[in-house]
Amino acid sequence: MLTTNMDIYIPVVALSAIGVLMVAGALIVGHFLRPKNPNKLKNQPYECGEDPVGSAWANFNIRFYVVALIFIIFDVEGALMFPVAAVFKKFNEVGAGGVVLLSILVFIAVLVQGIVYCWKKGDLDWVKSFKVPDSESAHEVKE
Amino acid sequence: MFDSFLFYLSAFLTCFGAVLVVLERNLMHACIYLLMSLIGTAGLYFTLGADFLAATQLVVYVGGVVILMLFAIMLTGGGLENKKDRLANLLSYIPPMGSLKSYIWGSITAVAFLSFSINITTKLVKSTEINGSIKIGPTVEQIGVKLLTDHVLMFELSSVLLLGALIGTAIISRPSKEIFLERK
Amino acid sequence: MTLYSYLLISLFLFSCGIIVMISRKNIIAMLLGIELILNASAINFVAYSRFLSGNIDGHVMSLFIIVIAAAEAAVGLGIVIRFFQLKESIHIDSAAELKS
Amino acid sequence: MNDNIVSYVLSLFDTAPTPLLVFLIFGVAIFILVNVMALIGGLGTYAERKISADIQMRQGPNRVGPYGILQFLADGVKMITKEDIIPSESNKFLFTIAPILCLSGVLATLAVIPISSGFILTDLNVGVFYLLGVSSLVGVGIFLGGYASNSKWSMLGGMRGASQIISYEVPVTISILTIVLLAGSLSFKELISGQGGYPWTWYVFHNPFTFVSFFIYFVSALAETNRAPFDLPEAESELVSGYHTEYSGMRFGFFALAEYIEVFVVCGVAVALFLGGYKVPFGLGGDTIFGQFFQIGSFFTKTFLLYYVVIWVRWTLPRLRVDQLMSICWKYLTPIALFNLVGTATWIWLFENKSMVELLMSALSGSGSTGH
Repeated sequence: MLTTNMDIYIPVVALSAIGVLMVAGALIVGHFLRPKNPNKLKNQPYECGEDPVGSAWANFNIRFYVVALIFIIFDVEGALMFPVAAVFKKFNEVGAGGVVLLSILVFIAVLVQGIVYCWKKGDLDWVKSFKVPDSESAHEVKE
Repeated sequence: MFDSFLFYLSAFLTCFGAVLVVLERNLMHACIYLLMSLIGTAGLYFTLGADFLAATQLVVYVGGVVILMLFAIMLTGGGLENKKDRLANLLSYIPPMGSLKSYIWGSITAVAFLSFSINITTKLVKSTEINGSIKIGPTVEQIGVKLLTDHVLMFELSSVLLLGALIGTAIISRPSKEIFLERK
Repeated sequence: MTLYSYLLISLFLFSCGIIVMISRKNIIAMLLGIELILNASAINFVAYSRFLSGNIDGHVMSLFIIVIAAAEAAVGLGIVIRFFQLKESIHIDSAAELKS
Repeated sequence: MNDNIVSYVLSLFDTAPTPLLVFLIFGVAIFILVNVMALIGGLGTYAERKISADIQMRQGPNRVGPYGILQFLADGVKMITKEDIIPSESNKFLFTIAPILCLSGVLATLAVIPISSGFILTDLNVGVFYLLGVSSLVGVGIFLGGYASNSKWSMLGGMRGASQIISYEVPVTISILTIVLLAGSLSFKELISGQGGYPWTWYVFHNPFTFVSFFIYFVSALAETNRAPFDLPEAESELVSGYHTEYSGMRFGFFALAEYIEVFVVCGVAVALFLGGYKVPFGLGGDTIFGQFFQIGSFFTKTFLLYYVVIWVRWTLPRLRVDQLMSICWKYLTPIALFNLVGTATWIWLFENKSMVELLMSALSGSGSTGH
């Protein structure tokens, strides 16, 4: 019922453009309405009243990276599972459900090993403590 | 009308983003331009009728790879490059390859090779291109059927690949006590 | 909007990726270049599938390219982070230990 | 195939589409939808304050307009006339682009939300998957908002926000996969057409696994929208205000607007996937224009009920710790969701896609007939 097949993407493009234009428009309109008298103290980053010490762009805990890593593997797993899940019902109707179920099971079982491994090795724990060998064995070091 | 608009918009986003990735020196900004280029690529997939691939591009790249890169840039010092590498003029992007003569010979060879290969491709395209409007079939179902019949081995093996990537990287990037103590 | 225009875009993306890989000394920047190159190849697969063959195999190949690109990014960035912990730098020249 | 608002309106008037007409109808529909969403975002803040006041036995906003209902307009005026502060240490480009990414990502998801059988902007073949992809832009926006400010509070909030959003996307994806298995399609209309108007024909009561799946989806979606009890990125008792500490005026307003619209979108998706979507009992009104109003009413009633639950949860439960947050996601929700996925596939294979109620009915009628 549309002129071309691509017309179904008009709302997608239009709504994303509205997202950009709304921010730009509000900032431009606000430019004429709001006061503008910056000073040095006002433009400091907020640190509860103290003078900020150093930059915040320092190195961070590597835990965040490990989480992102496990996520991306499961994200890709989802991307591969979606088309298979969409045709599972049709395969089931023609009597091939068992085979498809088996291949889904194998696929998930292989990936579950990964998460089990990370779980066992403690990569999923947020705060991981480990013993310091020999001399300082009395205290545990926390990251 | 809208289909050509979508094509030109996505092509512009893709190419402009790629150019900015080349020119930008701040890695964080380069990552955002890469995001722009990836979204443009998703738009190109939409114009090609590959809606599932476009959505996959959005899910895997925008949601996954770009965030991973942002994390990595931040963990390795915020992408502030050395002063040594911050080259101001465009000329210095040309890789050094000897004297002027080699540049001349190189460009002549490149032009000859490109025109030759483009000539062949255009002939091929003209002879076999399918005419008519793009058919947007439910590509999801077709891809699903392909994944379960012709490419089932690759489907299963990709899970093994992902498992390998997960375990390998978990081992590599696990915070180890040696480095931690050394820093202390 | 013929096959030719898609191939041009793909060529452009590919060359941008190559330039990034050659001209940057930062390892993460080189990984950005690799992403561009993989994207260019994925566009090629889909474009050929749409214009030349008409079947869906090219889409499946592009899907696997995306999967491999994600795995590559994960492993590559993991190595980069560990490298940064050891060397306090992600400059490619600081990884020249195997050079005599 | 690909029914959307344009084909519905054109079929009402029985005219052929022209490019101008298509653009016009899309334009009007998008205009209405965006305005309604802005209104929902504004009233969301009002509802939140009023309901929290009710829970804590206070009055809540009651000065502007009757029962204080115009409070959000006053807030908007205040925000737009407030001074726009960009910290001198910050990265200006990223600072500007972060709210744009958040708002664009959330607004683009609205294109596939099925409000009624006629009022759906576009019914993509990959609807749910597209929604997952576009909404992940919000994570990038929050991370950049935290990073660009160059303030320690913002940085911590941005890191927490990004890692929380990406972690909880895994259970959300897998819970959606269970419904995709049942419906055999990714487009929202197909997903809804497998359900009926009565509660026992909804997918949430289809089998025990989808019942669990619904709760996993809902909890994870709460975490994905950074709502309490998962509002660690903006936890005011530990991080001042999280990733938008340095944002003032309208820039902060867009983060808040994006959050409230995202809550609505998430509730709408939960309704469409699990709770029968826009289907009405007895098929009231049919395909006529009155039927559309019944369907819109049905969709909005269920969505606002869930919205109420979201606010209720926020003011009832205490906040989690960050290690609890991660262990809930990776050690409980994800394994259970994976188990649900396999369980649903097995259920479809064993019982040929029959729901619990259908099985019960056939068992009852079967035993009844043999008994006599």
